[in-house]
Amino acid sequence: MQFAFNDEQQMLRDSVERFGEEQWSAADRLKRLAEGAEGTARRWAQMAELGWLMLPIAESDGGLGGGPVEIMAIMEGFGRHLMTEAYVSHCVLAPALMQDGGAHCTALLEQVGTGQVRIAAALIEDEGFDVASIRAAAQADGDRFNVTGGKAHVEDGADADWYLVSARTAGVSGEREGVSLFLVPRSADGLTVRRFRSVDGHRHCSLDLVDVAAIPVGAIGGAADRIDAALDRAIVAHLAEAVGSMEAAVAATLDYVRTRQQFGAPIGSFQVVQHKVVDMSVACEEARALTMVAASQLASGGAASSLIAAAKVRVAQCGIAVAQQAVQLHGGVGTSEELVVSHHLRRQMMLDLAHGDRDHHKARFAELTR
Amino acid sequence: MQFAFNDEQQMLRDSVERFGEEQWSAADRLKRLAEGAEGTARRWAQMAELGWLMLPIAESDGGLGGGPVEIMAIMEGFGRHLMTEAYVSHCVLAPALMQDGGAHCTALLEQVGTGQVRIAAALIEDEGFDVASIRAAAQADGDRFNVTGGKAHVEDGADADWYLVSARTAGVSGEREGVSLFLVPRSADGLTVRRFRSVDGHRHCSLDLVDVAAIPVGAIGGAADRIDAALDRAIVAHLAEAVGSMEAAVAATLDYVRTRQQFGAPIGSFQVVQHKVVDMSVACEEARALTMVAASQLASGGAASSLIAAAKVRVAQCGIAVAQQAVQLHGGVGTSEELVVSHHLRRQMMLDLAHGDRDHHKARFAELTR
Amino acid sequence: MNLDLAPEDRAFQQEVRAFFADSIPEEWKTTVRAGLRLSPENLVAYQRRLADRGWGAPTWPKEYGGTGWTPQQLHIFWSEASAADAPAQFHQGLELIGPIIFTYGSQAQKDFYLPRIISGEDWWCQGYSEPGAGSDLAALRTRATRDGDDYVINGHKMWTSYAHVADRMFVLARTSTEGRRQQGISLMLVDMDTPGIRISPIHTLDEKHHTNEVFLDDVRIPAANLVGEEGMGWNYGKVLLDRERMVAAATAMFLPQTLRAVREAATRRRTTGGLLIDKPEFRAKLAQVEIEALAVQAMVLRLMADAAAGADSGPRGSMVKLRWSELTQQATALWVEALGPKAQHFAALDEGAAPPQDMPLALQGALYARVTTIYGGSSEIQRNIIARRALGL
Amino acid sequence: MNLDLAPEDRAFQQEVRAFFADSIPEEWKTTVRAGLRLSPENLVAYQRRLADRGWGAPTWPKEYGGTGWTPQQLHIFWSEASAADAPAQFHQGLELIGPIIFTYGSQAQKDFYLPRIISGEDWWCQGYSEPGAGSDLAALRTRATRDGDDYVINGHKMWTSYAHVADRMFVLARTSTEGRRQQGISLMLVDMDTPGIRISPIHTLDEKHHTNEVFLDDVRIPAANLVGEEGMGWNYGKVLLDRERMVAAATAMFLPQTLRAVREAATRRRTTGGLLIDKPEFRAKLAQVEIEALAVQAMVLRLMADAAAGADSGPRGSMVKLRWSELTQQATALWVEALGPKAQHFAALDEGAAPPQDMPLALQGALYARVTTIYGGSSEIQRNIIARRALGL
Repeated sequence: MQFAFNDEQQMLRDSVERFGEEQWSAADRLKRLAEGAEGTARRWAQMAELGWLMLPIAESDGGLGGGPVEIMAIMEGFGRHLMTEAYVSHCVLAPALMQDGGAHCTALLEQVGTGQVRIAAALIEDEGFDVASIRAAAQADGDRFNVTGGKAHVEDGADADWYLVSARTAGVSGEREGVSLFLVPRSADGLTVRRFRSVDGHRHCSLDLVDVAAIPVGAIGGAADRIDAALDRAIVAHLAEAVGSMEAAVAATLDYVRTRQQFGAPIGSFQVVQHKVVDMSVACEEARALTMVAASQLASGGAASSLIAAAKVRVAQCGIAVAQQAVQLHGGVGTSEELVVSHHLRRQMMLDLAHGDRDHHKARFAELTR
Repeated sequence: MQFAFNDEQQMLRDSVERFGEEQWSAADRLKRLAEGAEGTARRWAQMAELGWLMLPIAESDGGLGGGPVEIMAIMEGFGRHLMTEAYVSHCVLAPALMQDGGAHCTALLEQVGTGQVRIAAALIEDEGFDVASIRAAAQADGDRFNVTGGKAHVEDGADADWYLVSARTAGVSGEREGVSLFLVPRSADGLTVRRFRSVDGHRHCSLDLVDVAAIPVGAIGGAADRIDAALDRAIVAHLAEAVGSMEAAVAATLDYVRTRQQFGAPIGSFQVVQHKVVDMSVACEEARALTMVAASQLASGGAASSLIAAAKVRVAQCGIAVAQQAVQLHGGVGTSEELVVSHHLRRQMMLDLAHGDRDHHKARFAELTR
Repeated sequence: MNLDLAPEDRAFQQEVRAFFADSIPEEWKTTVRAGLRLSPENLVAYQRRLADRGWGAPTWPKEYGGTGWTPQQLHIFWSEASAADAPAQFHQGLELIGPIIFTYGSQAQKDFYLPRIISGEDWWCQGYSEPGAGSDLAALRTRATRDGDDYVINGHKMWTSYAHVADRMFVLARTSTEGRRQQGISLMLVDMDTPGIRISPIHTLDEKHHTNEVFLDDVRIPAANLVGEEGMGWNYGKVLLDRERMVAAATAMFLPQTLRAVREAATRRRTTGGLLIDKPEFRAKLAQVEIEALAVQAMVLRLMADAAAGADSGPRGSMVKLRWSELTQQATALWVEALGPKAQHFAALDEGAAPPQDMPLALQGALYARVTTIYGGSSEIQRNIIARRALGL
Repeated sequence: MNLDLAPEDRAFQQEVRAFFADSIPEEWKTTVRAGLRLSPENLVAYQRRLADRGWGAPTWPKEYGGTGWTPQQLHIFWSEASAADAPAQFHQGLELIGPIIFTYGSQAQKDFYLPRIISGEDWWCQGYSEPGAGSDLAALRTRATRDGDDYVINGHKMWTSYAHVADRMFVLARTSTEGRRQQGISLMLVDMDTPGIRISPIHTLDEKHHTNEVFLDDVRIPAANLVGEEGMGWNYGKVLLDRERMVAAATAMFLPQTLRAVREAATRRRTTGGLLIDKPEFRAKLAQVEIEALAVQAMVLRLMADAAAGADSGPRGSMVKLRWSELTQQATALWVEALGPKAQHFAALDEGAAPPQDMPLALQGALYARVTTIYGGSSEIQRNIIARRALGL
């Protein structure tokens, strides 16, 4: 029973930490955000050089086969420094969805690992977060498929080169049978991409597909389990990001309450402030312990989906509460763009929404533990 | 717009206050509780002499026609002094259910007003708090009725002389149509009374009825609205009791934190303790304001049931939170029988359950505001 | 205890309802419901409209151009405004400096400034807070030095809301460094076009420009712009304490606007098992916030009844502030939740695209709501005040 | 990071599971799930059973008759105990005085007392708290005066759990009034049948007799019953700080027992729309507590891993105490809620009648749970400790 990172994981962690300090210092944050897609592209190339991009890709797909714990070591740093690069979407979720998906997938994943190609998962429609609640339809035409439908939200999809689109080859919305997965290039005929940014600096999109030629990934009709399993991996990576962000928000708050004077004393000398910081650090500990257990069990193949759903719920609750309290204890200045705490809050709010919010996963937990 | 009691209401309030101080001083509480039914009977006779028992009975039924605000003036005192006499059940709920119910009702209500007879409402079955969720069946036999079924809980029913039993003359559980109301004497053939006490010193019962001859009250089949309206009156009276109890618990806590020393200072000098007491007093203010609005609107006939449901939910939440915090701030001694705070906690917990708990009324509020 | 409306109040209610029936353009409503301020132009237009009707200053006495309404009438007015999705009036002139001027100002100040506040001609901003002196105003450092018939002001103000659109600013400045820290502070009226004023926006998490830093560098104003006596500025602020309960009350009365927006969003939102509004878990959450909002409305009613009876409301203004600010945070968070995955689409990246219906206002409202437990005395400060004043702890 | 069990641990797990498979009588289970203690007779029977198996002192080193288990093994043992609805062992001898005796006691004390704790022969109670000295032990007033080969103790102890069934009590008493308030306090072992001891029950809100006042009136004990050195008693208590995290961990691991009881009660409870367990609002509430309980289990796992690695766990013991005590309150409250209107039937008033199935234990558990955020360092004190030690505030 061992909670510490091993040496290799620690090295990864340190490497991300250095990168974060150099590239995403709190002082430069607004400049980084203003750079938009260009800055991302530059840093993405650097990440490729560091080997991070191919780390989560399975060895059978030409990657390094890094597991949830290695990804955790990376994502904590993303969280601490609020790095907006879409590592989870492109390097964790897409490769997990495409794992052992055939020659076409392997070829694409090689380009993912080198940073030449970014792939985003288009799974969500108007009805919400459940993977089976989709109506987009894929019509077989010989061994080709044409997909028609709408995807309401594609996480980190604004600058993707390919989309992994879930669509029905059978059944109706709500049924797990008949969900299939397809690859669609951004340039495909019949595909409309509407791009949006969120309050945390991430860049998403929605899709409209009209008879878009699509390449199937994995077995036709049986993708629901594959998608859920891949989402579990993405979710655990996001949990690690949330934990890193929470811990950074607590550290910033501790610094602030130790130095900020009010009524002639540092505000950290007021018992009410102290207890609020205590509750923040208890929340961090809850989130960290749950995330570690989830990552570790996922790594050894023994993680129940209910555990991951539980961790998703609780880490989101803790993360949002911690970030809200960090802003509150900073007072007015906590709401300013200049200080990093409000950025942590916005990221925590958006992390909650990514791949299903608290309520969705709470209901899922209740269902899975029925 | 006037929140204060008028002179007559203030006199009532003062009268109950004196009674409470004499009969239910905190120091004598355990002795009073140990007296059980005998003590209750003695105090009940005193209350009759004071005219309280006939106050809520409609003038058309020979009573004084006191309204929700007068009852509030009384019940706050019951709450402050944690008087266990079942005033709400016998003097508010039963008369409201029986109002204009015919000569038999008027005759019985006269005895209720003089304290000779106590009547309890047997409305609740295994399926919970909804007035229409009943299966007990009343069979017409000429113009007589025989009732068969079970009542899971009769509030303050242990020592009642008569029961007001809801039973179906038509329809199935869940339907409002077909619910009727009957009077059954305690001595009726076929009636089994199982008596229980609750943790707050109240004495309840459950009923089993097998072919019990019963006297109809009000229109056959249409009692659901009558019951809901009567319950609204009982609930508002209980809210006033809860408010009185909360305020007493806060006052006791304030006294305690001002005097109790720890680490060389009164614990009320610690900011965390101060803020907790503040939150208790905010909760009192919420509960008081809501209860006053509910009572006042009920008095002028304009209270929406949704408002009363809302007040029931919120007052219960506030009341339980206040009493729990009162115990917590008293520390170990707060959990002892000797101090009154834990009695407030138990009463608040039981008041929540009386006539439907928080969740029941929250769902009801959602339904009524749909 | 009697909360029924008197017949004359019922008539007044009808009058107000009729006014609001066609006074609020549809395009304002989502902003209003999000608890966000309308654009300055729209707010001024609204103020003019009220002023034309004679209702420009609902809380002021008649002699200064106010309505002279009773608390009961104010409650009716705000209820109807809330129900009509009308915005709150901009309070810095009406509730902050206006009352100080009509209580402590010179006749000339009254004659000049008060009508311009009511008409919407002047937009005021508040120069109180400074870096290091937010809740703790006694730590104020801005200095005003008498120089002949003028004062010369130097200093640095923070969190000056709407300084960028304001015509005038009321400033607390130190005119003496002797005595206790609260003494030697004076209140002055400053035209925003006076040379030496520089405004720098403070960007906030909601991406809406509403507040600023203001640098005062040898800003020279006539000595006649001093309000009341020199060195007494700290005391004049106290007249506002009593008004703050009214501001808290009025603000709390607008909570139902946000809850209506949540209901509408949840009624639009399709989910796997049907509409979100029909899901028992969501209904329970919405009911909880609605119920707490009802409790706050009841608290407001009691506060207004106190005011009507001339009774001391004790700490109940602070309690209302505490509770509505928490609830506005919960309500806007629930609104964002009701939007679902689309709440991640804050702004379109391309021409021609547009974010979904309620966005970004719902999210902006949720982010802005975080400041409501900080400004005007943070929740921690409010609890300190209640502990001290009401509980004697 | 690796939380998988090693093969030898898997074998141990099987062994423990087999032991518990038939060790827990059905009639104990509802009491256990309510977080309430079994009757002393039953607890002693359970302790004997464990002792017979060689598992009487799971947390003690082998040399004192303990199991010498690793933290990993302890975690397995408690997990299995929890899953089997086994009770927690009575901790006053095993976790409080036992470790002090084997750390600071004389050889004679070790030889005599330790085996009797393990076998269940001796039941210990703790004489620390006094009126006015609960969390603040330095305010202690009980005096012990040396008289020849004896000490004579006079004082008044409060909250002495199970003094009414205990054979022995460990007492903190002042042997000197010089120096700082923490100094001059000594730790003594007292037989409960010594003349001069009077026990008076403290009745508590849960109507279960578990705690007492103990009056010591010229209680004469041999000087050999002093533990360690005179005046050092305050320091010996500190050895327990480290063990407290283990007590917190073990207690937290029993939370799932209560949650199972809630599930069962909700599965039995019929409501208008079907079984309570199927109602989405209830499921959401139960899921919330279950999810938080999972988080606490993860915190416990990390605490045990710290212990295994010999790492400093910082304030994590306090954090676990904070969280499980809150959760046990929530879980028992939910249990009461699941009982519905029948939760008002605490006790039958007549012969032959009986309250419903889970009653009164569920309600008693809910009431008893209120004290879990008070005893062993209240939640407020825990937060003070974390603020000071871990956050340096």
